[in-house]
Amino acid sequence: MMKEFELFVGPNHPGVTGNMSYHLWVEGATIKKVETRVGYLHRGFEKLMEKRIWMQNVPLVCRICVPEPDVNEAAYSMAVEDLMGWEIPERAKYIRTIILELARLGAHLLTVGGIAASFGLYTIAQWGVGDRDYILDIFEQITGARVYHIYIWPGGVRWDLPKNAKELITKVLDYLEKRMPLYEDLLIRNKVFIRRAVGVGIVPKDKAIEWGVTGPNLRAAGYQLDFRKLEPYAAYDSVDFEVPYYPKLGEYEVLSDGSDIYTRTAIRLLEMKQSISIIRQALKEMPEGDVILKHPQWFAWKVPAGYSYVRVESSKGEYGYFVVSDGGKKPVRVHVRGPSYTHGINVLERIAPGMNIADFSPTAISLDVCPPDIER
Amino acid sequence: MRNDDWKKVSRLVSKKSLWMVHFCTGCGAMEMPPVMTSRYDMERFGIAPMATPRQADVLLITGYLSIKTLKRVVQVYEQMRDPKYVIGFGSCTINGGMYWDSYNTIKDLSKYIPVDLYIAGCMPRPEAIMDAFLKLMEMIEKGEAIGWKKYHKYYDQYKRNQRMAFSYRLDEVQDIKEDDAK
Amino acid sequence: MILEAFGVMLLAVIVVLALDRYPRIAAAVAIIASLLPLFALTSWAGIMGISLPSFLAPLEFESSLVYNLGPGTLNLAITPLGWFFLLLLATSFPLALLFASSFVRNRAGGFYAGMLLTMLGSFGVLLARDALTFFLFWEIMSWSILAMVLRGGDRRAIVSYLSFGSLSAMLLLFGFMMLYFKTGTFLFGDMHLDTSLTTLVALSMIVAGLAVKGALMPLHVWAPHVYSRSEEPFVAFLSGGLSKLGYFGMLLFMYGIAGLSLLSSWGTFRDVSYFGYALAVIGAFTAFAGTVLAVMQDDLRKLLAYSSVGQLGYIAIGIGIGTPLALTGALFQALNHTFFKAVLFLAAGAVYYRTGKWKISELGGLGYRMPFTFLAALFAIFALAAIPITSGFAAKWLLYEAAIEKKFLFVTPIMLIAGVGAFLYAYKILYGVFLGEPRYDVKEAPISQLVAMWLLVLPLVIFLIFPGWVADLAAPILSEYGMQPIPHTPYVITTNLAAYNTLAVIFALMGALLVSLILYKWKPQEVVPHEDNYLAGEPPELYEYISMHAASNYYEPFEDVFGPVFRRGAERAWEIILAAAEFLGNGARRLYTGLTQDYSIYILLFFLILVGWWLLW
Amino acid sequence: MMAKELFPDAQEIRKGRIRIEVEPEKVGEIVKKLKDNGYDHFVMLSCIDWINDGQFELVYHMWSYEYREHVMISTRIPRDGGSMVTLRDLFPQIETYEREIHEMFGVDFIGNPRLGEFILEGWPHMPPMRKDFDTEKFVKDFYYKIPEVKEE
Amino acid sequence: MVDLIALGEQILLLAGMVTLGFAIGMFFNGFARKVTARIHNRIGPPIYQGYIDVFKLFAKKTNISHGWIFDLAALFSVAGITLAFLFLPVAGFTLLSTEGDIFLILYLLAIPALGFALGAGASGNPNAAVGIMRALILMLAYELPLVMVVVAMMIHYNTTSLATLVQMQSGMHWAIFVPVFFIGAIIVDMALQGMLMEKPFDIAIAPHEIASGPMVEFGGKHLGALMLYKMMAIVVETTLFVDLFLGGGVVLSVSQYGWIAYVVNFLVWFALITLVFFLALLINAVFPRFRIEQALKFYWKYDALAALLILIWVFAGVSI
Repeated sequence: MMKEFELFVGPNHPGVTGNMSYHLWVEGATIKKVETRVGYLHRGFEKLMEKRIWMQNVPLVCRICVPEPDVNEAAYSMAVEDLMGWEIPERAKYIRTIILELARLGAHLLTVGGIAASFGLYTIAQWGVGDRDYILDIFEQITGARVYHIYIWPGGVRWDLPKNAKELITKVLDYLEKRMPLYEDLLIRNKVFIRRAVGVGIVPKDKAIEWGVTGPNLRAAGYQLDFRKLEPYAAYDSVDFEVPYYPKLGEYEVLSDGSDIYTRTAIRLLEMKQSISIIRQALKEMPEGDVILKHPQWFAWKVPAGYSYVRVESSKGEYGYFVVSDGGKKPVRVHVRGPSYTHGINVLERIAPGMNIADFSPTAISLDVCPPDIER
Repeated sequence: MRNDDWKKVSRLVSKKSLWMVHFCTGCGAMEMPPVMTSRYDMERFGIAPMATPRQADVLLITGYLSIKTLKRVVQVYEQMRDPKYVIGFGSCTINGGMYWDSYNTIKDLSKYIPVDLYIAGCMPRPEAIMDAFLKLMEMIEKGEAIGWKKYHKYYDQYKRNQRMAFSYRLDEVQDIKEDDAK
Repeated sequence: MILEAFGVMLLAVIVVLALDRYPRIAAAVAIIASLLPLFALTSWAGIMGISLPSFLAPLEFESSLVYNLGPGTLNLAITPLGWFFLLLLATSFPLALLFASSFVRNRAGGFYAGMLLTMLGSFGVLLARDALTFFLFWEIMSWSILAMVLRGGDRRAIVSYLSFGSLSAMLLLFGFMMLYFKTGTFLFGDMHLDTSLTTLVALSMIVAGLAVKGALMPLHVWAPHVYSRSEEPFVAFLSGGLSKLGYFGMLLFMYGIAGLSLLSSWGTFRDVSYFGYALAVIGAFTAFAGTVLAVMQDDLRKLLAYSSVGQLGYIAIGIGIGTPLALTGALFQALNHTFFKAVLFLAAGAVYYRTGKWKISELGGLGYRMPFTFLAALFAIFALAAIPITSGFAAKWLLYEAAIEKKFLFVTPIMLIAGVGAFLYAYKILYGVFLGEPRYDVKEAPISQLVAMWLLVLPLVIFLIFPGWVADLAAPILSEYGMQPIPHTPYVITTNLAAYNTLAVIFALMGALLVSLILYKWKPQEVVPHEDNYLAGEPPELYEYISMHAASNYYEPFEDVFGPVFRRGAERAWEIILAAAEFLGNGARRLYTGLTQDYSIYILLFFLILVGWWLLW
Repeated sequence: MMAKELFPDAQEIRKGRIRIEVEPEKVGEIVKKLKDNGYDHFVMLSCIDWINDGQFELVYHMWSYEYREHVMISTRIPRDGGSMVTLRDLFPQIETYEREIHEMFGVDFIGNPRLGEFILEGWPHMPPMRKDFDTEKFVKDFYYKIPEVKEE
Repeated sequence: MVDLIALGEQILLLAGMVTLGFAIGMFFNGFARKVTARIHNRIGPPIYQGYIDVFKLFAKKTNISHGWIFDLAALFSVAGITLAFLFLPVAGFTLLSTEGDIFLILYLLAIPALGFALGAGASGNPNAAVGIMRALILMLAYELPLVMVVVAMMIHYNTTSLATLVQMQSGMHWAIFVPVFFIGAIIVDMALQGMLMEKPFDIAIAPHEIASGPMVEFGGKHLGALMLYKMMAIVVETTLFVDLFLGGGVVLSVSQYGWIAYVVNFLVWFALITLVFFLALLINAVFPRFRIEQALKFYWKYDALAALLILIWVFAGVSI
C-alpha cells in the first residue's frame, strides 16, 4: 500500500504559471518525489521554423516566451546577423537595449507579483501587473502592439522610436521608481514574507552551475555572472550598470545563506532598479542615425552556411538560439535553449523532495519557470 | 411566477456572476492578469477566477490547444456544471492561426467542444476580452449561450472527434469497433 | 442472590472454558451469565429512587451481605455510587460479549472466561464494603485482565501491565495496611480517619494505586500498549468499563471514606483542597498530553488508547475539584466515556474484522461500504469531541462550569484546548478510516456487531435529551457526601454562572436542519464516482491508479511542533519503566517463557497463594 | 586550459565560439575533459537532421564562465537506428535533452532510464522533428479531415 | 398551557434575525471584495455581489455529489452556523443566548467546521484533506489565546453567559475600556483573524498551494451552502468579538427608550461588526500567509504568552 498520495499541481491549478504540471508524491505535508510534466504547450516551433523562410520566422519566435517575447526576437535576429556577418547601426543597438530592458522590467514585475501571490499577498501581484501595463503602453506607442511586438528584426529594429519616446519612457520610469519603495515595504521587508521566504527553496550553491542554473537564480546563489557583461550584445558594453548578486543585496538585508526565495526576489527587485538606470543611460547616450540596415529582398535572403549560437540574458536566465544554415532560404535547424528547461525540470525535481507542499509553488514561481520555453 | 419568468430572472442575475476556471491553456493567458487588475478590472462585472472546474462557469481557452492540453480541457469541461460557457481566445482557436501547419495543435476548437464565443486576434487586447465578456452576458440574458446544451445533444459527435484527436488518427472510431468485435 | 450470582458466573467460567471449541455456544452461555449483574442493577434501582416495572427486575437481590468465609468475611453492600458504576459496567458488558460472539474465533473459551472473571471481579469491587474484600476482588479483576493481555501475546503490553499492575496492587495494599494500623478496622463504615500525615500518605497511595487503573499520567504507560494489543471487545470493556473502577475507587476513598472536610484539613486553595487541586492539575495535564499523543498515532487502537487517557483525565479533574457541579460532571463524563469509547473500539474492531488492518494510513473510504458502522462511530466521535448534538457536551460543560466557578484559571484553558485537540484526532479517525479514497470492497459488519454498537449509542442519545437524568442519578451520591445536588430539570441544567438548555439546542438544530434541507433539496444532483475528481485537469484514465488517500502522517506539521517534546518524553518514560521492570524482575525474567500455559500456571499459583494467605490470616 | 589548447584541431568559428568534430565514442571523454577544465556550464544538446547525408548531428554545447568561451562538440551518428551513450551522469540536464531528442528524432540513448513520452502524448507516427515528417501534409490529412459537428 | 402566540412570536423573531444575519453575511462578501479591490487600486464588484453569487450557485442546473456523506457538509455547515448565531446575543436581542453560554457557542462553532470537514473528506480529494488538516491545526492554534482571554474574562465577570456579560457591560461599561481587557481584545482580534481565515491565516484554503483546499470538489448548491456558511461565520465571529469586548453594541437601554433603543442598538452593532471585519480586511491585504506550523507557533508563543499575562493579572486580582 502506497504511503504517499499523489497531488497534481497543474495544468489547471493556481499554483503554476502557464500551462504545465508537477506531479507530486506527498506524505503528510512533505514532498517525496516530483516529476515535471511538460508538453502542454508544444507547438513544434522548431519544426515550423524549418518550413518558413528566414524572415517569416521573426513573428514566430516571439511567441516562444510570452512574458518576455523580445528576447526571442533579439536572439534570433542576432543569430541571423551573426551568420550574415552584419554589423547593425549604433542607434539600433541602443533601441534594442531599451526594448530589452523594458521587457525585463515587465517580466520582473510579473514574476515578483507572482511570487507575492503564491504566498497570498495579492496586493503586490495586483499592483505589479497594474504597473506593468504602463510598460505595455510604451510598447504600444513604440511598436504598435502590447504583447508580441515583432520590432527587433535581423539588421536592426523595424522603425525608429517616436519623437516623444524619451518623455514617455522617462515618465513611466519616474513612476516606477516612485512605486519601488512600496513594493519593498510590503514585500521584501514584510515580516511574514521574510518568515516564509528565507531559507526556503534552496538551490545548492555548489551545484548551481553544474545543474545549468542561469540568470537571477544563479546570481542569488552567489555568482556575479551575467551574459550582458560576459558577452555583451546590443549596447550593453556602452552603458554602465551593476550586476546585483548575493551577498551584495544593496539596501536589502542579507538574511539567509542565499539561493532561497527571499534572495531571488531581492535580486529581481535590484535588477529592476538597474534596468531603470540602463534605460535612462541609453536614452541619454543614444546616437542619431539609421535604425536598420538597408538590405533589399526581405523574402529572398540566403543565409551563408554555418553554425551560430547566440545568447541573451533574459529576465529568467540564459536564452540561447542555435541556428544552423546550409546556405538556403530556410534554416536547417533552429534550436532554442530556454532557461526554464533546466530550472523547471532538473533543478526543481532535485530540490523539491523534502520540501513542505506549502513551499512548492512559491519555489517554482521564484525560479521563474515559464513553460513555453521548455517545450516550444 | 411562471417557469419562463423564473428562468429569465435566473439568467438575468446569473450573468452578473461569471466565474472562470484558472486554466491557462496558451499564451492568451498573458492578457488575463491585466484584465484582472487596476486598468481593466473585470471584477466590476462579477467575473472572478476560480481554482477548480467544479466551482466555475466559464472556461477560457486562451489560445492554441495542443492535443495533450485538449485532453485536460475536455476533462475540465466535463467536470464543470451546467450552465457552462466556453470562450475561444485568439485566432488559434478559430483556425489554427499562427500554427496552421503545426502537427500538435488543433485547428478548430468547435470540433471538440462547443464554443459560445470567439475573440479574434493574436493576441486579443484586454478591451476585446472585456467586450467578449459583455457580449457573453448579453447572450446569457437572451438565452443564446447554449453551448452546454449542444454538448449534451451532440455528445457522440464531440466524443468521436475528441477520440480521433487524442489518438492522432482518423480511423480511431473503426479501431474501437474492431476491438469490441474481438 | 449475590452469592448465587457469583457462583453462577464462576460456573459459567468453567463451562465456557470447556466449550472452547464451540465459540457460539460459549458466547451464548457467557451472555446469559453476563445478564446477572444487569438484573442486580435493576433489582437495586430503588436505592437511586427509580422504580422500574417488575419485568425489568426479574431477580431479587439483597442489598447487603456479610458472608463468613472461614477466617475472613466478605462485606458486600450496594451504595448509590456502586450502583452508578454498575450501571456503566453491567450495560456495556453484555454488549461487548455480543460483539465478541462474531468477532472472537480463536480460543474463544479462554476469552469468555477471562471476560466473565473481570466482570465478576469488578462486580465485587463495586459492592465491597471493606478493604480486604475490595482488594480481593480488585486482584481478581486485575489478574484476569492480565490473562486477557497474555492472549494478545505482546511483550511490551505484558511487561508494562505486569509492572504497573503490581505497582498498583502494592500501593493499594500498603495504603490499606496503613489505614488499618491507624483505625484498627478494614470496614469502610468504621474507618474514622484523622488528619495525621499517615492518613494523607495512605490516602495518596491508595489514590495513586487506583490512578494506575484510571490511566492517569504518568501512570498511564501500560494503557496504550495493552489497549492496542488485545482483542477489541475486551478493550472496549476495559477502556469503557474497567478503567472507571479507578475513579470509582477515588470517589469512594476521597469523598465516601475520607470526606471533603478531611481533605480540606490539609490545606485549601480557593476552597479546593490541595489534595484535590493536585489531582485536578494532574488530570488536566493528562487530558492535554493524552490528546496530543493521540493526534500523533497512526495505529487506530493506539489513537483510541491515548484518547481514552485524555478523556479519563477530565474525570480526574472533576473529582479533584470536588464541588457538586464537578462531581456531577465527572460522573457524567464517566458515563459518556464508557459508551462512546466502547462504540469506537467496537467500530475499530468491526473495521478490522472486515479489512484486517489497524493502521489508519492503510484504511480509507469505508464510510460508504460500512454505513451503519460509520454512523455509529460518527455519533460516538461527536460525543468524544463534545459536539453539542450528543450528550458528550453536557459532561464537559459541567466540568468547565465547575472549573470557572472555582476560578481554575490555568486548568480551564488546558481543558478547553484539550477539547479542541480532540477534534483533531476525531477527524483523523473519520478521514483516515471512513472517508477518502475507497480502497476496500467490503461488506457491512455482521449484525451482532452492529446491534452491539447501536445499543451502546443509545445512551448517548438519551442523555443528550435528558442531561438532567444524570444529575438525578448523581443526587443520591452527592447527598451521601453531604452535598446539595445541582439545580436541574430533565432538559435544563443551571449553574450560578449560566444555564444549558438541551431542548433549545435540539429544536433550534432541527429548525436549522429543516431549512437547510429544503435549501439543499431544491436542486437535483447526480453522484459521481470517486475517480471523477479534481486532479488539476489530469484525466484519471491516463493513469492506472492514482493514490489519493492523505492519511499517512496526517498531522505532520503538528507533529513537527509537538513531536520532539512528547514523543521523546514518552520514549524516555518507557525506557525507564522497562529498565525498572527488568531490574526488579531480573529473576522473574526467566519465568517469561512466552508459553500461555506457563503463564496460566503462574496465575493459578498466585491465586492459590493469595487465597491461602487470606484464608489463613 | 582553454579548449584550443586542449584540442588543437578545434575550429574557431568566431571569437568565443569553438567547434570540435569528433567520433561518437569520444564525446563522453571530451565533455568530461572540458568539464574538468573550466567548461562548467553545459548549455544544451542539439540534434540536426542531415537527411541528405543520412545522418544525425548531435551538438553538445558547453560554456566556460572563466574563459568566456563556447564550445560545440559535434558528432554524427547514422540516421537509421543510430544510438548514443547517455552522458546523464556528467550534467543532469543532459538527461532531459536526451529525452527530448529521443522523442523528437528517435535517437536512442543507451543507459538513460527516463526515455519515453516527454512532450508528446500518445504520438503514433514518425518522430516529428525528422525532416521526412511533413507536418503540412499531416495537418491536411488529419486535422482538416476531422468532421465538423453537424447540427440538425 | 404553552402560550402559543408568544412562542410563535419568538420563532418569528428568531427566523427574522437569522435571515437578517445571512443577509448581512452576504453583504459582507461584497463589502470584503470591494475593500480589497480598493486597496488593489481597482473599482471592484458591486457591493451586492455576494447575493448574486449565492443566487447563481443555487441556480446551477446540475450538481454533483460524492455520496450522502458529502451532502452532510451542506446540511451541517448551514445548520451549525445558524445554531451558533441563535445562541449569541445579537444587537441587544438575546435570542436563545440565555439558554447556553460561551462554551456552548465555542462548541457550536465546531459543528459546521466538522460537518464541512466531513464533506470535504468524503470527496476523497487529497487537496481537501490537506486543507482540512490545516484548518483543524489552525483551530487548535487560535483557540488557545482565545480561550485564555475568555476564561480570564469569565472569571473576572463571574459569569459564563454571554447574555449576562452583555448586560454587565451595558451603560458603556465595555470590557475594552478595562486596560487589561484592551490587551485581551487585541489578542482575541488576532485569534479572530485566524477564525475568519483571513491572511496571514488563510492557510486552509491557500489556492496556490492546494487549489482552494477543502472546497475543491464543491460546486453549485454545495458551494452555495458553503458560501452561506462562510458569510454567516463572519457575522457570528465578529459578533462574538463585539459581545465580548464591545458590550454587544448595546448603547441604549430598552426599558428607557423603547423601540428606538432596538433600532439604535442594531445600527451600533452593525457598525461595530463592520468595523471589526474591516480591520481584519486591512490586515488581510498587507500580509502573505503563514505556513501552518508558523501559525501554530505564532499563536502559541506570542499570542498565548500575552494572554498568559492577562490570566496572571486576573489571578492576582482574584486571590486578593
